[in-house]
Formats: sequence, structure tokens, C-alpha cells
Amino acid sequence: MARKLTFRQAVNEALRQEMRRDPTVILLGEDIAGGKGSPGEQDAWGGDMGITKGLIGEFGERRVIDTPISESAFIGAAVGAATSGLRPVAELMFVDFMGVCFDQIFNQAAKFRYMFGGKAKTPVVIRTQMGAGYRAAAQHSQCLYPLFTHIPGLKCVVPSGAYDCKGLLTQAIRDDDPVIFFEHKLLYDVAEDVPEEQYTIPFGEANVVREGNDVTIVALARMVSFAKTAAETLAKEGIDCEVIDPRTTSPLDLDTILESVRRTGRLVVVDEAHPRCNMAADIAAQVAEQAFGALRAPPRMVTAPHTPVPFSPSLEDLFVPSPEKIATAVREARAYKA
Amino acid sequence: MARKLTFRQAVNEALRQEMRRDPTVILLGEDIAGGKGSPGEQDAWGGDMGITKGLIGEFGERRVIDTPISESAFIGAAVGAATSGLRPVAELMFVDFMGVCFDQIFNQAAKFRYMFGGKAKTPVVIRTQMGAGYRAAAQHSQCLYPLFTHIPGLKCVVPSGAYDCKGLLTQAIRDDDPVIFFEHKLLYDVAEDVPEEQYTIPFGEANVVREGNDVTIVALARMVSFAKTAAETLAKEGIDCEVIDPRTTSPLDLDTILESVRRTGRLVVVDEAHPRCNMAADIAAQVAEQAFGALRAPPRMVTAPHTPVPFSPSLEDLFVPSPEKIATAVREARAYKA
Amino acid sequence: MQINRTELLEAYRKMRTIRVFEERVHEEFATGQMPGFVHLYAGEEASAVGVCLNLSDDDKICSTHRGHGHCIAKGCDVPGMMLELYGRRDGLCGGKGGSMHIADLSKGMMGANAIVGGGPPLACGAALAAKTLGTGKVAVTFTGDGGSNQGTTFESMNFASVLKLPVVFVFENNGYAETTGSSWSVACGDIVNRAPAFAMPGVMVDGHDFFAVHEAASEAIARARAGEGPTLIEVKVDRYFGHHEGDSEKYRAPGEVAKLRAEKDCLKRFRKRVTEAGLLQAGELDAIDRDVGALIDRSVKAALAAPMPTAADLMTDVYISY
Amino acid sequence: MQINRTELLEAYRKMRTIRVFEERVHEEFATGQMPGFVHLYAGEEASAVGVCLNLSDDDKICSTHRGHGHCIAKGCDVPGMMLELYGRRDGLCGGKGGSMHIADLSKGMMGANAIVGGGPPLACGAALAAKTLGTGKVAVTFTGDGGSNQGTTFESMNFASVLKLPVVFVFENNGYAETTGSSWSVACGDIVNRAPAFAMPGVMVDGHDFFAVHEAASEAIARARAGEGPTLIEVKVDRYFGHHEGDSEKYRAPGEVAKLRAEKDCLKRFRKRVTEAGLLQAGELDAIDRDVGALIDRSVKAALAAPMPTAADLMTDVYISY
Ligand SMILES: Cc1ncc(C[n+]2csc(CCOP(=O)(O)OP(=O)(O)O)c2C)c(N)n1
Ligand SMILES: Cc1ncc(C[n+]2csc(CCOP(=O)(O)OP(=O)(O)O)c2C)c(N)n1
Ligand SMILES: [Mg+2]
Ligand SMILES: [Mg+2]
Repeated sequence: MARKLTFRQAVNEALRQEMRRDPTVILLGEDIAGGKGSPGEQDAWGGDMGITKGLIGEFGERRVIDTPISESAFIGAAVGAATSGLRPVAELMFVDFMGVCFDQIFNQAAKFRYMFGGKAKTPVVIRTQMGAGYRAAAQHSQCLYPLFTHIPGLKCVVPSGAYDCKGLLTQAIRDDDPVIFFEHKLLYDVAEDVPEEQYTIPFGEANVVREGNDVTIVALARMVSFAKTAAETLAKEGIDCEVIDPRTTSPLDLDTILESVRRTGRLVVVDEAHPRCNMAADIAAQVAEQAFGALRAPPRMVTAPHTPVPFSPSLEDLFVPSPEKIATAVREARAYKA
Repeated sequence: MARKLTFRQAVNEALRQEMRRDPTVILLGEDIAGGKGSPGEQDAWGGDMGITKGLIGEFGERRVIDTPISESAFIGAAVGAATSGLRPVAELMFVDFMGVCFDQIFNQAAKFRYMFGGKAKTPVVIRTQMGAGYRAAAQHSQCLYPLFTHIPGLKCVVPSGAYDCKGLLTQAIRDDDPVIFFEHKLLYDVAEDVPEEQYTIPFGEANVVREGNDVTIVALARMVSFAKTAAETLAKEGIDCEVIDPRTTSPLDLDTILESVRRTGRLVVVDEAHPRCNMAADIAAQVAEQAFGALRAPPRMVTAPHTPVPFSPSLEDLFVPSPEKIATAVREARAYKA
Repeated sequence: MQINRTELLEAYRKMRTIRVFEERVHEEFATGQMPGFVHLYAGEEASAVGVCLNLSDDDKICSTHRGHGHCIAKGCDVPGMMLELYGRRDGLCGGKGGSMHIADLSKGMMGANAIVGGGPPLACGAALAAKTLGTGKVAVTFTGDGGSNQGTTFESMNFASVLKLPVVFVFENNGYAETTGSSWSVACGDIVNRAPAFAMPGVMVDGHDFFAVHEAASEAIARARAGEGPTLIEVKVDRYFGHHEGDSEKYRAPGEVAKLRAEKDCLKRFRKRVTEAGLLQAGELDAIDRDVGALIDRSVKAALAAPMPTAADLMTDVYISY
Repeated sequence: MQINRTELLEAYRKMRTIRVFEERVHEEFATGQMPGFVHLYAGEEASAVGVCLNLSDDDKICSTHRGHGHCIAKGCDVPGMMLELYGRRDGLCGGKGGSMHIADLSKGMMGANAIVGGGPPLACGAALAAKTLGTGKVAVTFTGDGGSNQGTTFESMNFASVLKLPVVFVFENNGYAETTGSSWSVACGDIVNRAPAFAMPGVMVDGHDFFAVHEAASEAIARARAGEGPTLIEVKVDRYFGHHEGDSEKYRAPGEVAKLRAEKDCLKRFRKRVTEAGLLQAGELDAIDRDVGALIDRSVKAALAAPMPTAADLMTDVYISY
């Protein structure tokens, strides 16, 4: 049965249901219950965004583990535990904190299986918040999934809504490879129909969010809804957009994108990350290489600028790609004449 | 006066000359002199590849500083010192170690100026070794410059030979922004004519290594010589390649690349980094977006595969893009018919 | 350690400014007009001011996400800070940094830092510069109890000790890291117990007592200036507000803050001590209170009326040249 | 702590195997046919073996770049290791890892690690798994003196102590990190002095004495199994070769290694002690020496003759599914 759930609730439910099903799933992170060693209530926060609230009540301290501020230690511990019989889900509070623990992710978790000749299994999930729009400034607002996507051995999930979130997170926990699960902080309060029962969404299968024949828009995470808004505006102008949400950047469902571009001949990629070496470039380049003959206009990239994320609301609103910018790029692609 | 210098000697000379000229330049790193606190010779190593050998003799312990194995501390110290009147050149022995100190680079050094409203100046250089081919396996062979190129506020230098190395490193030290200077370990023993006197090479100016009219090959660092080899083979087949070495990935001299592609109509980008969100994609996508009308064939990307770097020589040799693979891509680009 | 009248007045003015600034930001935030994550320093004033009174503009400090107090103690422009918190164009950082990145290098304030453990390596760098250039200057890094568990902090202490850097590690232990109790997260109980592991002197001081903090800092800073290397100071303090504005504070004991405010307020203690000892007159302090109140008032009004940055500002200040 | 005859023979066999393996790798490397960075453990045998004799296959260890000794002590297949060092297809890691990434999870050997400080967080994880699953198993992480200064190591100690994890931190202090002296880089002199900072017991042992190591490890492991949390053990050892093969070793005192070999060899000491005490016969040990010599010989010959991985192997083992 489907009910409306926010993205926040979808994460919580996916964790709860999978923890019920599989006793080897544990959670680790800073203040994910909250109140550890403090005089007041336990489960005082449920993480800084309240995502994991209530889980310690059901699963106890043995499985919902608050940690000191020691990301290398606890992310590394999650990785080590994953090679030793658990399926840990660690919370890196903001992906911006990767800089103090990246080694455990990209040199350890990502490479074990290959370095050890196929003999390791590291089923760890790292959940992390990303994205601009919260007025959280340069060190709490980055996307950074391109950095993780670059690394062989990692899988990267960038859900755009509550329904996908639940299915992808359930898949992530059951997956036997290390998964980085990016939660856009501006999506937490957005609700969608979400079935009560468990389900999984396979990685590497894009979702065609809207069908259309004139221009293919590929968008990630929060940008998917912006792309849909743009598509609706454009529909009124007689431009029929296909909107594709890859859902995972690694693996990437390039086939669905290629198939679409072969039909539309036009591509706009929308990526909230900084412009250099990002997913917009990744997708645009692969499409240009593999569907060149089908392209009737230059592939267009709509991204954040090459600047840190500014604090001031007036600047941050300019920083994030907007439905208007997406629409402009689509119009230009559509209007292109060789 | 120019003499033959190896890339290794070029780094050493650039450091030495700039340290003579500017008393605020200091060096920091593990074993960069060597023998600190040990009973034998001081300057025992000059860094693990002998690059900084001899500098402590001339400049003393005050300016050539061995450190404990504490990358966050000493890279961070270099960054902090750069805001406080020094021009530190820190050595991150292998770029693979970024995982234990990335925060100090991407959240601190890179963002100070923006976060502080233009009021900071952080003239720090981080020299680091990169690249495969040394049988150094998964945690000592990565390129990783795409990760740094993604970050606004950093400049990234990827020299391909001794001459450029000296001029670019001198520029890096004089530059007022944070610079990551990538030294490909397989280039250290390669010699070129290098002038004795100091000179600088500006960032963001590509070097057209070979002129040609049929296909544009853009290659980085060690791949430049591979591209030249491929171009020579292809010349015999009547394919006239232009080879462009961007020298810096951030800033990137896109204009020179675009101008070339507008002439040749064909682009092959060679990048030793892993294929996802890398420089090959970055350049191919920008060219596809901005010179679409000029392209007569799909842009091609020749990169390492999406695997960690394997240890076994037989596998590592397959891992690294080869002149043959480059030549094949060029031939395909040349042969492409719409 | 002698503190003269001028210094005492200055200390009181700064502590008072911090307190009123923070209380006011608390109110302003509640109106919904102040953007971002805001972490208030109220209750901890004696720490920042007790330490920074020993420093000149050329000495450096590195701060944390809870940085307003350190800014004010180090002499940053208060109206400029308020503009910054509101994201205004003329803010201390042009509106680009906000509360978590507020900085003024010209005052030796190297920045709040939104990365826990971000400051200690940077402070080592400032200290290294001072040592290399022979300026006799020092660096101080403020870290919380939570931040004391970060690897970057630990290794900076060893690094500083090995290189005998003129740096002081001040740990402001306010009992909590977000919701997490420091008596739990710091395995050895008191942070000061870690000093021997880094071969540096360690002192614990009562952060409600401005004079105790000032004295401990003064000694540590003198050691640093004399080339004798780093010192660890643990300052026991309390925070009067939530971790950040909006925090429900359920992890605290009922009535905890009210009790702290009543019994351990560093400002009240300071006032009592200096007036009872006849060092300053109550009237002088009252005048400062009025001044400060007016300053904060003015600052908020100015900030609310000030212009935002515009599109032209988005792309500037990324590089010096590019 | 009682050690029975079988265990003593096993201990000697393993120490001897490590020694001969390393001496032989040293020779093989010199021929230019062995690729990569190779760091030899010769001289430190009593540490790995003294610790690991207390462990079963289900207990875990994390190692360092200097990992051959830990592998052998933990029961990894010796011919498979030699194949791996030569990058052969049938090596312990299919030739993909090499010396710096050699591992065998089925033996509880979680890997050499080419990142200094890489192991301690992972060992905390193995210990956390043991604790969560209630298996009674433990994890041991080996770290060098140089690695003791890495932030990841420090924070793992606090983390393990806070969570009372069944993990033992073994610091093999061989006096050097590459060329850098440990008495300089470890500000507090002996690493064991750091134990109180992490509220865990600390012991220093003479790493030339197998029995001393074994006893200290046995106690620490028993504590861990009993749920009493982590222990720090500093083992003073010596390395007989350079940091890596090819090292000029100019940072050492002249004659240093010859003296160490003559006076402090853990294998000689072991032999002397067990034969003098009548625990084992010289002949038994000689037989082991012969066995081991033959094993290493065979391993090298087999490795040299074995096939390399091929193109088909390049893209496998990145993911379980993708
Ligand atoms: C590396 C990193 N990890 C986690 C956080 C999230 N965070 C911000 S403040 C904080 C608590 C800090 O506690 P403490 O150091 O005691 O300082 P206090 O807030 O008490 O002043 C946490 C966990 C962060 N900003 N950076
Ligand atoms: C993070 C990181 N920094 C630096 C290195 C380079 N490195 C490899 S081994 C080593 C010295 C390690 O010394 P120690 O921990 O004492 O171990 P030992 O070699 O003496 O066994 C260094 C600096 C590395 N591999 N990883
Ligand atoms: Mg605190
Ligand atoms: Mg050592």
C-alpha cells in the first residue's frame, strides 16, 4: 500500500525495514541517535536532520551506534566490519566531510576486491547529505558525487525523490559492493507515494521521468524536479522534452540515454555539481562519442559555476541551476542550426 | 644556457633557484631531506625519489623541513603558513595519500579566498607524484588530477617534460593561488633541454607539441609523449596529427583546443586517469558543446579502464593507454563517415 | 600576571559584546530572517577573551563553527560581522562566508571553520610562519571537546610538539559535541590528560573565571614566544544555547541552562570580582553595557537595511588570477 | 602463560619462514625480476609470530606496507605469497595486489596496506563486527612508529576505547619511518606513553624476545575477548634491510645492522632459550630450517615458472555486480 512519505521518512523506513529483515545491518554515525553520554533524552536528535530518529528505540544501542567526531575511524570501522560479516550503514553527516576520511572510502573500501584478487566482499553503505540551497555555505553545500564516481570500485546513488530513495537504499544495503548514497538536503521534506512493503530498484537503470521527442534532458537528484518544471514550461511552447533520471551515476545507464538521444537528437545535461570533470561532462562526452551521428545540436551542460558555494542567499540562488536556465539551454538546443 | 636535465633535476633546480630568489619559500614533507632524528647522514634521501636532494645543504633545516607521517598536519601547516607570509611548497609523497589530508586542500586552501570575500591569499604549492607504470599497485599509482580539477579555487598543473616542469613549477611558486603540481613518476628520468636561468610558463596556455591538420590529439602528462609516438606512426600512414598538451587542467586553455578542432574537425583526448568524470570527458564535452559544428567525427576518449591500478606488470601495461590505442582511436576518428 | 585597568575594561567590553551579540542573534534567528547554520558562543566568553587579550593583531587564531566569540575577542568589526551573518554585500566576508566562515586576516583571525578539526593544522602553519620568519608571533587554535577526537587535531599536536611550534591548543570543553557528551566521547575523561602523549604541558582551567583563563593562556603564550613549543589548555565552559539555532536540546538535563546562567555566568563573576576588588566601578561597566547594547542594535538595523550581493559578485574572489 | 611443544615448534617454523622468505626476496629483488615496492620484515619476526600465535583464523589482523611477516604469522599460503610478489595469475591475490596489498581474508589477514595508518580504522571495524555478532573474536592492528603519528591511528585508539572494542594496537617501533628516526617523530619518545591519553593499558615489550611479545599479546587479547576493551602494545624491533629494497640506508649508523644481527636476533635468542631449557631439541629446529629452506626454494621456482595474468583478468574483480 502506498502512502505519502517524505524523502526523510523514506530513508528511515528503508533502514528500519531492512534492519528488521537482516540482523547484520547496523548504523553508525555522529548523533544518529543522539544524547550519548549526555544527561537528557537518548535518541535526542536522530541525526542532524532527524533521519534516523526512532531507530535506536527499536534496535538498541548495539545496532544504532553514536560515534565520536572521528570520521576516519568510524567510516573505516564500517568498512572493516563489512569485510567481517556485518552490513554497516554509516552516515557521513555531510559529504563535505569526505576530506577527513576519504582514504577509507577510495583506497580501502573501493579497492579491496580488486587488490585481493576478487576475494573480498565489502557490503558497506555510506549515506551522506549533499547539495546547495540550505544557506549552509562552502563547506556544507557541495555535491561532490563526481569525485566518487571517478573511483572504480564504488557505486554512487543520487536519488531524486522518496519513492526511488526507498527502493535504492534497500538495494544499496543488500548490495555486496560499497555504495555511496547521496541524499540531497533540499529533498528531505518532499513527499511522494511510497509503498509500505519493501522493494528494490536495481542500480544502473535510469528512470524516464517524462517521455518526449524533441530534446533529451538528463538530470540528477534535485535537478530532476527542476528539469520537469522546465519541461512543463517548454511543453507550452511546443517543445516536447524527455526527462531522464539516471538514479545512479556509477553504474550509469548510458543505454537509456543513448536510446533517447538517438530519437531526439538533442541533449541537455543538468548537474548541480561544479562544472569541471563532473557528471554533465561525463554524460555529454559519452553521448558525443557514442551517438555522434544522432546529435543534431551540441550537447549542452547546465551546471553550477566554478566557484565555491556562496553563503548569501542572493548568491546561492544564482549558484544553483534553475528551471529557467535549463529551459534556456533546451531552447537553444532546439533552435540550433548547423 | 640550456643543458639536458631530467624532469627530476628540473624540479630540483626550480625549487633551488626560487628558494635563492625568495627567502619566504620553504619546503615541507616526509623525508624530503631524510635522516632526521636518525644516527646516520642527514639529507639521506632527498625525498623518496631523490627530488629534493641537496636542498637542505644549501638552505638548512629552517627551510627544508622533514615531517612526521602526518599529512593533514603538514599539508594544513603549509596552507596556514601560506596565509601568514610564507610560500610553502609541500610534498605529498604520492597523490594517492590525498585521502588522509584532502580536507586541508579542498575545503581550506581552495575556499579561503572566496569564503573570506577576497581577503585571503594562499600561495601554497603541493607537489605530488602520480601515475601508473611503476609496479606500485592500486594505492601508489593513481592520477587523480580530475578530483582536484573539479574543485574551484585550486589550480592543477600536469607537466609532460623537464622544460615545462621547470617553468611551470617556478610559476606555481610565484602564483598567489593554491596550486597542485602533479609529477608523473615515470617522467622523472626523462631528460630535455632546460635553460639554466629562471623562467616561468603561464598557467592556462596549452603547448602545441606538434602541428597537424587531420586530427587533434589532446594529451596530458606522460600521455603527451605517447601521443607524439602515435602521431609519428600515423604520419607514415598519411594522417597528420596535431598534438596539444594543455599543461594545466585548471585553468584549461580551451581556446587553443577549440581552434585546433575547428581546423581538424576531429578530436582524440588521451587521459591516463580512470574514465569517469575525468579530463578526457571534460575536454570532449566542452569541445562538443562549443565546437559542435566543426566536428566531423565523434570525439574519442582514450583512458585507463574503470579498474583500480593492477600490480602485475602484465596487467599494468594493459591498464595504461598505449601509443597503439591512441593510434587506433585516431584512425577511427579519421575513418568516420557520418 | 598583572592586568591593567585599560585591559580590564577592554576584557569586559569584549565579553559583554559577545554576550549581547549572541543573545541578539538568537532573537534575530528566531524571526526567520537570518539564514544558515548559526552556533552561538554565549556562556563561553571568558575563554575567547581571556586568551585573546594576550594576543596582538599579528598573532593568529583559528576558530571553529562556533566562531563569533573568537572574532569579537580578536578585534573583528562587529557591524561587519552582523552584516556577514545576514549575507550582506558589505559583510566582513562580502556575504560569501557567513557565520561558519567568518574571518578577518588583518586582525589575525584566520576563520571560523565548518570542518571540525579544520583549525589545528592551519594554526600549526601560522606558527611555522612565525617561527621561520622569526617574528616572535604565536598562533592559537580553539577546538571543542568533540573536535578533540578528530585525527587532524591529534596529529597537529604531535606535529607541533616535534617541530616545537609556537602554538597553543585551547580546548573549549562545553560538555557536548552536538548532542554527544564529552565525558563519553573523550575516552580519557579530561582532554588535558592527553597532553603527556604529545610531550607538552597541559593545564585545565575554569572557563567561568576570566582571570584563570587569562593567566593560563598568558603562560602558554609566553612559552610559545620563548620558543619552548606548544601547550594544551582545556577550558571548561558551558554553552547557553543549543548546538545550533533551532536545536531542541532534549539531550540536556532539565533546567540545566537556567542553573548555569544563575550560578556560573562568567560575566557576572567578572563584574563581582572587579567591583569587589575595587579595580573597576559598577558605573563604568554599566556604561559599557549601554554602549554595547547600542552597538548591537545599530549593527542589526544596518544589516537588515543593507544590500545583498548581486550576480556580479558570484564569480569574483575564486582566484587571484585565473 | 604456558606454551606447549606444538606451539613452540609452530612459532619457530613461522619465524624461520619469515626470515628465510625475506632474505630470499631480498636476493630475488636484486636480480631485477621482482617488480614493485618491497618492504622486508626480517628482524621483526618475533612480533608478528608472538602476537599471532594467540589468534585463530577467525580473529583478524590488519597489517602495513611491511606485511609479509604478518601474512606468514597469520597462516597465509607461502607459495601463494611468492606468486603474488611476482605478480603471477595464481598469486594469493591473483597478481593484482602485490607485496603492498597482500591479503587472505579466509585466514583473517585483512591486508597489507600501502597507506600508512590505513589499518587501525579497519581493525576497529573487524572488532566491532566481533562485538556486535558476539563471536568472542578479536582484531589486532599492526602499525609502525611512523604510522603512530597518523591521525587515523590516533582517532582509532580513542574510538576503540570509547566503544570498548576488542582490538589490540600493536606498534612495531623499529626506530625508523623510512629515514626518519622514531625518537624524533614521536614527540613523547615511547609510543607506549600515549596509552593513558586513550584510557587503555599500555605495555612495552622487547621485540627480540618472542616470549615477551607472546605474553603481552596474550594478556591484551584475553582482555579484548573478555570485553574489557583495547590495549596498546609497543614492540621494540629492528629491521635488517632498508626501508624498501633499493634503499641506500645512509641514515643508519655504520655497522648498525651487523651489530643488531649479531646481538639481538630474535631467532637466535629463541633457539638458545628453548634448547637450553630443554623445551625443544636443536635437531628439531634444524629439521624445520631444512623444511623451510626447501619450501622457499620451491616457492621461488614455482613463481618464476608461473603464468602472468592476461587481458581477460584486467577488468574482473572490480565489483561483485555492476
Ligand atoms: C569533520 C566534521 N564532522 C562533523 C561535523 C558536524 N559538526 C559540526 S559541529 C559538531 C560538534 C562539535 O562539537 P565540539 O567540537 O565540542 O564543539 P561545540 O559545538 O561544542 O562548540 C559536529 C559533529 C563537522 N562540521 N565537521
Ligand atoms: C599516508 C601515507 N603517507 C606516507 C606514506 C609513505 N610511506 C610508506 S612507508 C613509510 C614509513 C612508515 O614507517 P613506519 O610506520 O615506522 O613503518 P616501517 O616502515 O618502519 O615498518 C612512509 C612514509 C604512505 N605509504 N602513506
Ligand atoms: Mg563541545
Ligand atoms: Mg618504523
